[in-house]
Amino acid sequence: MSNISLKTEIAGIKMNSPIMTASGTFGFGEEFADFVDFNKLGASVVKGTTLKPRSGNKGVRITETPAGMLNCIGLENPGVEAFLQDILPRIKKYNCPVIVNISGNTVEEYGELAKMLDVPDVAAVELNVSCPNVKEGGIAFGVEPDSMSRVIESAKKNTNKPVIIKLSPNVTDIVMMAKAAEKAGADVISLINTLMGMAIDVNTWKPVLGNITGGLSGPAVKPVALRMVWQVRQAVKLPIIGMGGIMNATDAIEFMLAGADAVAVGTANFVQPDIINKIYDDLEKYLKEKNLTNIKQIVGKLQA
Amino acid sequence: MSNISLKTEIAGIKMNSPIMTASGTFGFGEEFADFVDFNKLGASVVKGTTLKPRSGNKGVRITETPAGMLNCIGLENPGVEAFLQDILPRIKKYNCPVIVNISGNTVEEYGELAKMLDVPDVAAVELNVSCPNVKEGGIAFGVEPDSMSRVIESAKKNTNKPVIIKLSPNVTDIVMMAKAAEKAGADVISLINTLMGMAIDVNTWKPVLGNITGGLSGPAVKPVALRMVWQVRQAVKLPIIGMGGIMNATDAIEFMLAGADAVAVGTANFVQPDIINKIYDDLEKYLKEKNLTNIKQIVGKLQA
Amino acid sequence: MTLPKHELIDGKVIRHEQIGSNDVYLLDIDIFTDAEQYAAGQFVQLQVPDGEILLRRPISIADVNGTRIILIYRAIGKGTKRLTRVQCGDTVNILAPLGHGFNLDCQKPLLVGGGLGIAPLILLAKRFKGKADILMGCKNAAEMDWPVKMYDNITAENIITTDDGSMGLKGFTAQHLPDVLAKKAYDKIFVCGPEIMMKSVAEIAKQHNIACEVSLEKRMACGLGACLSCTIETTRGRQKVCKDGPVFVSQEVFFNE
Amino acid sequence: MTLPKHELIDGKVIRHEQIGSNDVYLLDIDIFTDAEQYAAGQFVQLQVPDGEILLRRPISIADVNGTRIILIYRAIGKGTKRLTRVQCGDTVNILAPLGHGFNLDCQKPLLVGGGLGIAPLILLAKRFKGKADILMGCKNAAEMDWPVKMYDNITAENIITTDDGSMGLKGFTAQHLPDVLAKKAYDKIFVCGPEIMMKSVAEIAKQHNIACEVSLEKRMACGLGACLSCTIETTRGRQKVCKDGPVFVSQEVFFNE
Ligand SMILES: Cc1cc2nc3c(=O)[nH]c(=O)nc-3n(C[C@H](O)[C@H](O)[C@H](O)COP(=O)(O)OP(=O)(O)OC[C@H]3O[C@@H](n4cnc5c(N)ncnc54)[C@H](O)[C@@H]3O)c2cc1C
Ligand SMILES: Cc1cc2nc3c(=O)[nH]c(=O)nc-3n(C[C@H](O)[C@H](O)[C@H](O)COP(=O)(O)OP(=O)(O)OC[C@H]3O[C@@H](n4cnc5c(N)ncnc54)[C@H](O)[C@@H]3O)c2cc1C
Ligand SMILES: Cc1cc2nc3c(=O)[nH]c(=O)nc-3n(C[C@H](O)[C@H](O)[C@H](O)COP(=O)(O)O)c2cc1C
Ligand SMILES: Cc1cc2nc3c(=O)[nH]c(=O)nc-3n(C[C@H](O)[C@H](O)[C@H](O)COP(=O)(O)O)c2cc1C
Ligand code: FES
Ligand code: FES
Repeated sequence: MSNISLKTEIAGIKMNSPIMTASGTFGFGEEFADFVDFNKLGASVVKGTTLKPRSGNKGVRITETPAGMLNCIGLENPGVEAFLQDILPRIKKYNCPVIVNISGNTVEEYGELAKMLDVPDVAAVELNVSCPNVKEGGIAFGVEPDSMSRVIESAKKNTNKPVIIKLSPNVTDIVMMAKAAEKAGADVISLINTLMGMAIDVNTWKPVLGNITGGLSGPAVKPVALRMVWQVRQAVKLPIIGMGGIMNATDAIEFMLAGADAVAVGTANFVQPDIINKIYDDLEKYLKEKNLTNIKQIVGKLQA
Repeated sequence: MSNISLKTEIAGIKMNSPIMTASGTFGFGEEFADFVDFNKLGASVVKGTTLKPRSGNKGVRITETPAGMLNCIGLENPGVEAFLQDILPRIKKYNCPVIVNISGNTVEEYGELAKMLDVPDVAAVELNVSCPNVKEGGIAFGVEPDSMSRVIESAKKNTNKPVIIKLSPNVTDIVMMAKAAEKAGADVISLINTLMGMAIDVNTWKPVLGNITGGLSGPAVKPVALRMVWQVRQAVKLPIIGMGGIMNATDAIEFMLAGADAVAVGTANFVQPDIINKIYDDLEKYLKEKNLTNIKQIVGKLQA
Repeated sequence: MTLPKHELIDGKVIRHEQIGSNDVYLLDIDIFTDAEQYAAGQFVQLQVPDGEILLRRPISIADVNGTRIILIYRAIGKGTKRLTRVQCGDTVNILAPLGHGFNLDCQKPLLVGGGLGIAPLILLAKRFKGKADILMGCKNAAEMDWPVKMYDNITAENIITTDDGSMGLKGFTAQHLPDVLAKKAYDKIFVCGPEIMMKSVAEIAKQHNIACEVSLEKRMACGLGACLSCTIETTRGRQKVCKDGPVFVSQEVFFNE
Repeated sequence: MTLPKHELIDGKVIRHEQIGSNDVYLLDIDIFTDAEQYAAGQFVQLQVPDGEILLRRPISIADVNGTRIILIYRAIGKGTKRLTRVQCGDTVNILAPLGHGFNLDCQKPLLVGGGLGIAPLILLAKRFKGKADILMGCKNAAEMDWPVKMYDNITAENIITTDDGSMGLKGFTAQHLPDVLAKKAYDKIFVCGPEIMMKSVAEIAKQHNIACEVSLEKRMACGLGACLSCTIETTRGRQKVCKDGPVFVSQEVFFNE
C-alpha cells in the first residue's frame, strides 16, 4: 500500500503513524519488543515518571470490570534520574519518538521534571495532572483550571520540547479545561485519563483495590472519551491525542473523525500485545476501502 | 425464608424491598406486568414527566456500547396531565409505591410539577436535573449547585411528598453537589443518572445518535456509580438510592455496602424483563448465606 | 385482539445454518410452547448468547412449526455476527411474542418482500393457505436462492425480481408492482423490506386504492413499549414500533412525504 | 538464562475435562510450537474466548508434551467459569511462555504442593526425571484424586496429606514437613500453594538451612512487566511477579515477617 500514508506530525514531532501508546500501559516500550513493530508506532508514551522513585500503592492494584478495568498502580516508577540514566539509553534504539509522562507534587516539580527531560532523546513531555491515585496533589491540578494552568506554565518555562497536557475526564466541563490549557500555552491536549471508579468484594465487604478507588479504563469508557474529544475539538485549535478504550482500528477511526489528530492505545496492549501492528494495518485497509491516501484526511470529519 | 426481611423504608415510603426501578427504563410499570412480581418491587419510578407533552428526539435513540448503551430518548412523555388522568389510575392497582421523575425547563416548572403530583397515589417526586438530552435547561441545573438548590427548594415548597434529587455524574465534585442538595432540603439522593457519551459510525462519518450525544448506562458505568455512592455516603446523612449498571443481586449488594439504602435497576430491565424478581430472590439467598435477617444490616457496611 | 402473554423462554437450537450467499442464516428453535398461536408479523427479542452483547436483538418470526419457530437473519453487525456461532443443542433465550402481526382480513392478498423482508412473509403466506401471491426481490439470483425454496408451494404465484436481472424480472421490486396489480384484483398488499421500497409500494397501493400494511424496523431496547427507543410519528399520534407495530397500515406511517 | 521469545499463539483445545471434585479442570492445548523448551514454573496468559472477559488470565504450565501444554485450573471467578465452556476443537489464544521457572540445580529435591499449587509441580517433577519426592496436600480425599493420578510414576516418593485425614496424613501440609525433612537429605525445596502455606514452608526450610523456591501469584494485567500490577517488595528491591518471577528464592520475598 505504497500510496497510502499514515504518517503524521504533532507539534513538530514526526510520527510514522497516528498510533501512540497510553502512558502506564506500555511500560517503557521494550516490554513489547517481541510484538510491536516500532516502525508502525507513532510515538511511545512511557510510564508516569516522578522526581523521586515511587513504590506505588499497596495491595491489589487492578481488577476487571465490565468491559474495563480499574487500576491503582499509584505511579510506581524508578524516578526521573534512573529513567534518564538507565532506561532512556536502552530504549532509544527503537527509533520511535519517546514521550515522557510526568507527575509532580507541586507546580515547581513539573517545571523541574520538564527541565531534566529536555534532552535530545525525549520528544515531548506529557503532564499527568489527573492521576486519581496520588493523594499528594495529583487530583487537584487536573480538575481546577487555574492550578492546571500554573502547571502548564511551569513546564513550558523549563523546556523547549512540546508540552502535552493530559486532561482528566472527572470534570464538569472538559471544554473549559481545554480552553484554559490552550491559554496557558500547552502545545497538545491528550484526553482522556481514567474515570475514577471503585469495586467491592461482596464476600469480604471490602474494597477490591488496595487504594479503595482506582482509574477506570478500557472499552467501557470509550463513549465518554469520544464525546470529550468531540467537544474539545470544537473549542480549541491545539492538536488532540484521543484515547480511552481504543481496542481496534474502528475505535481509532471514531476518535479521529471526532477530531483527534492522533490516538493512544492503552488497556488494549494488555489484551493483545501486538495490537499496535494490527491497528496500523487495519487503518491502511480502511483508507484503501474509502479511496483515501492520507490518514489526515479523516481527522475531524464527523458530519454532526 | 420467613425470617428474612427485605422490607425497608426511605423518607417514610414503606417498601417491600430496597429494589426500585430507574426512571425511563421501566415505562410506567405496566409494560412489565407479565414479568415482575410487584410485591417484590420496592417502588416503581416512572418515566421522566414534564409539564407539557414532549415528543422526544428525532433519529436513532439508542445504540449499544461495550457493556452499556447510549440513549437520547429526549424525555418523550405524555405530559403531567395525561399522566394524572390516564396513567396513574391505571397503574395504582399494582399496589406498589409510584415515584414520578420530573423535569422542568425552569425552576418554577419543577415547583408546578411537584404541586400537581402531590396526590394520594404518588409516593414521591424525583427531580431529574441531569438528563443530558434536553437542551433547554436540563443539563445546567444538574452540574451547578446553586441552580440545583433552587430547583429543590421550589419543589419542596410545593409538595408534602418526599423530594428525591437525582444527581448527575457529569460533575467534578459529586460530594459538593450532594451536600448542596442536603442543605437545600432534599429528602433523598438518587445517583447516578447517565454519563454523557457519544458513538460514531465509521462508514457514514456521522454520529450514531440522532441527538449526537447521549446518556451512557449499563454495567460499563457501575464502577463510577459505586464510587460516587461511597463518596456521597461519607458526606451526607440523607438516604441514598444507588443505581448505575446494576444487573444482578451482587451488584445491588455492592451498592448497599457502599452506602445505598435502596437501589434502582435500569438498563437491566431491557436485558432481562424479570430481573427484579431474580434480584429479590438472590438478595434473600445472600442474607441467608451470610446468616443475616434484614437487608438493612448490609447498608454502608463497607470496611474501607 | 388479546395477545398471548409475553414470555421469557429458553429455547433449544434445532437447526442453524447459512441459507443465503449474503450472510443469511436460518435458526430453528424449539421453544417448548405452542408457537402456532403466534401471529404472522410478530417478532421476538433474542438474547445473543455468551454475555458480550448486552441488549436483545429483534428478529421477526419467519415461520412456526408446532413448538418450533424459524428465524431468518442476516449477520450484519456485532450481535448478529456473534449469533452465527450458536450451535445446535445450544440454549438461546427469547422474549416472545412481541408486537402485533398482520391483519389477515382480505380476499386476494399480494405479499411484497425485499431482501430479508421476504422472511416474515413466509408465515403470512402459510396463514393465507395458498391464496396469496408474492412479489419478491433481491439483488441477484444467488440471494434469491433461499426465498425460491421457501416459497415453493405455499403461495398461488411467485413473481421474482432481481436488481441485476440474473433471475426473474430485472430492476427494483416496486417498479414491477403496477404490472402485477394490473393482472389480478388484489384487495390488500402486505409489504416488508427496506424502507425505501416499502414507501414506493405504499405509494403505488394508494394510487390503486388498495389497502396496504407495512412492517417497520426501528432500533429497540426493551421490545415492550417501555423505553421509547422505537417511537414513530403516525397519523394517530406517536406510536411504538415494538408494541403498536411492527405492522402498521401504510397510510398511517407514510404520510406527507 | 536467555528465555524463548514471548509469543501470541492460537492453540487448539485437544482435551478439556473436569478432573477435580472442587471445580478443577484440565485443559490440553496444542500450541503448534515446541513446548518442551518451556521451563517448569513458567506460565501463560490465556485469553478467555467469547469477548466478555477483557483481560487475559495467568495460568501455570502444569505439563508439556511435544507441542502440547497442559493447564490445570480451578473455576473460581468470572473468567475461569467462562473458560469451562470451551470445547474440544476450539481455538484459545495464549501468550507464552511468561516469567522465569524454577532453578533445577540441586541433588535431592523435595516438592511441596498445596491445592491447585500441586499442578505446576508436575512438569518440575518430570524435569527431575524421578529423583524428586513430593509432599502434597488437599482438603480431603476427593480433592486428592487428580494429584494422586498425576504423580503416579513421576516421582521417587509421594507423601500425601489431607486437612481432614480422609487420605494420607491428617492436617496441614506444612505441619508434616519437619518429619519429611528428617527422613532424607533434601537440599532444595520447591513450593507452590496458598501463600500462608508457602510462608510456613519457607520458614521451616530456613530453620533447616535448606534452599527454598516459591511460586507466587499476584493479579496481573499484562504479564510482560509493563503495567506494574504485580509488583512485590523483595530483598532485591521491587520485583515484578510476572517477569522477575513467578518463582523466587523464598528468603528474598518472605522476609521480616
Ligand atoms: C421488529 C424487527 C424485526 C426484525 N426482523 C429481522 C429479521 O427477521 N431478520 C434480520 O436479519 N433482521 C431483522 N431485524 C433487524 C435486526 O434486529 C438488526 O439487524 C439487528 O438488531 C442488528 O444487530 P447487530 O448487533 O448485528 O448490529 P449492530 O452492530 O447493532 O448494528 C449494525 C446495523 O444494524 C442496524 N440495527 C442495529 N440494531 C437494530 C435494530 N434493533 N433494528 C433495526 N436495525 C438495527 C444498525 O442501524 C446498523 O446499521 C428486525 C428488526 C426489528 C426492529
Ligand atoms: C503466575 C500465576 C499462575 C497461576 N496459575 C494458576 C493455575 O495453574 N491454576 C489456577 O487455577 N489458577 C492459577 N492462577 C490464578 C488464576 O490466574 C486466577 O484464579 C484467575 O485469574 C481468576 O480469574 P477469574 O476471572 O476466574 O476470577 P475473578 O472473578 O477475576 O476473581 C476471583 C478470585 O480470583 C482471584 N484472582 C483474580 N485474578 C487473579 C490473578 N490474575 N492472579 C491471582 N488471583 C487472581 C481474585 O483475588 C478473586 O478472589 C495463577 C495466577 C498467577 C498470577
Ligand atoms: C495500568 C494503567 C496505568 C496507567 N498509568 C498512567 C500513568 O502513569 N500516567 C497517565 O497519565 N496515565 C496513566 N494511565 C491512563 C492511560 O494512559 C489512559 O489514559 C487510560 O487508560 C485510557 O485509555 P485506555 O482505555 O485505552 O486504557 C494508566 C492506565 C492504566 C490502565
Ligand atoms: C432509555 C433510558 C431512558 C432514561 N430516562 C430517564 C428519565 O426520563 N429520567 C431520569 O432521571 N433518568 C433516565 N434514565 C437514567 C436511568 O434512570 C438511570 O439513572 C441510568 O440509566 C443508570 O442506571 P442503569 O445503568 O441501571 O441503567 C434513562 C435511562 C435509559 C437507559
Ligand atoms: S423498544 Fe422499548 S419502547 Fe419499543
Ligand atoms: S502483570 Fe503487568 S507488570 Fe506484571
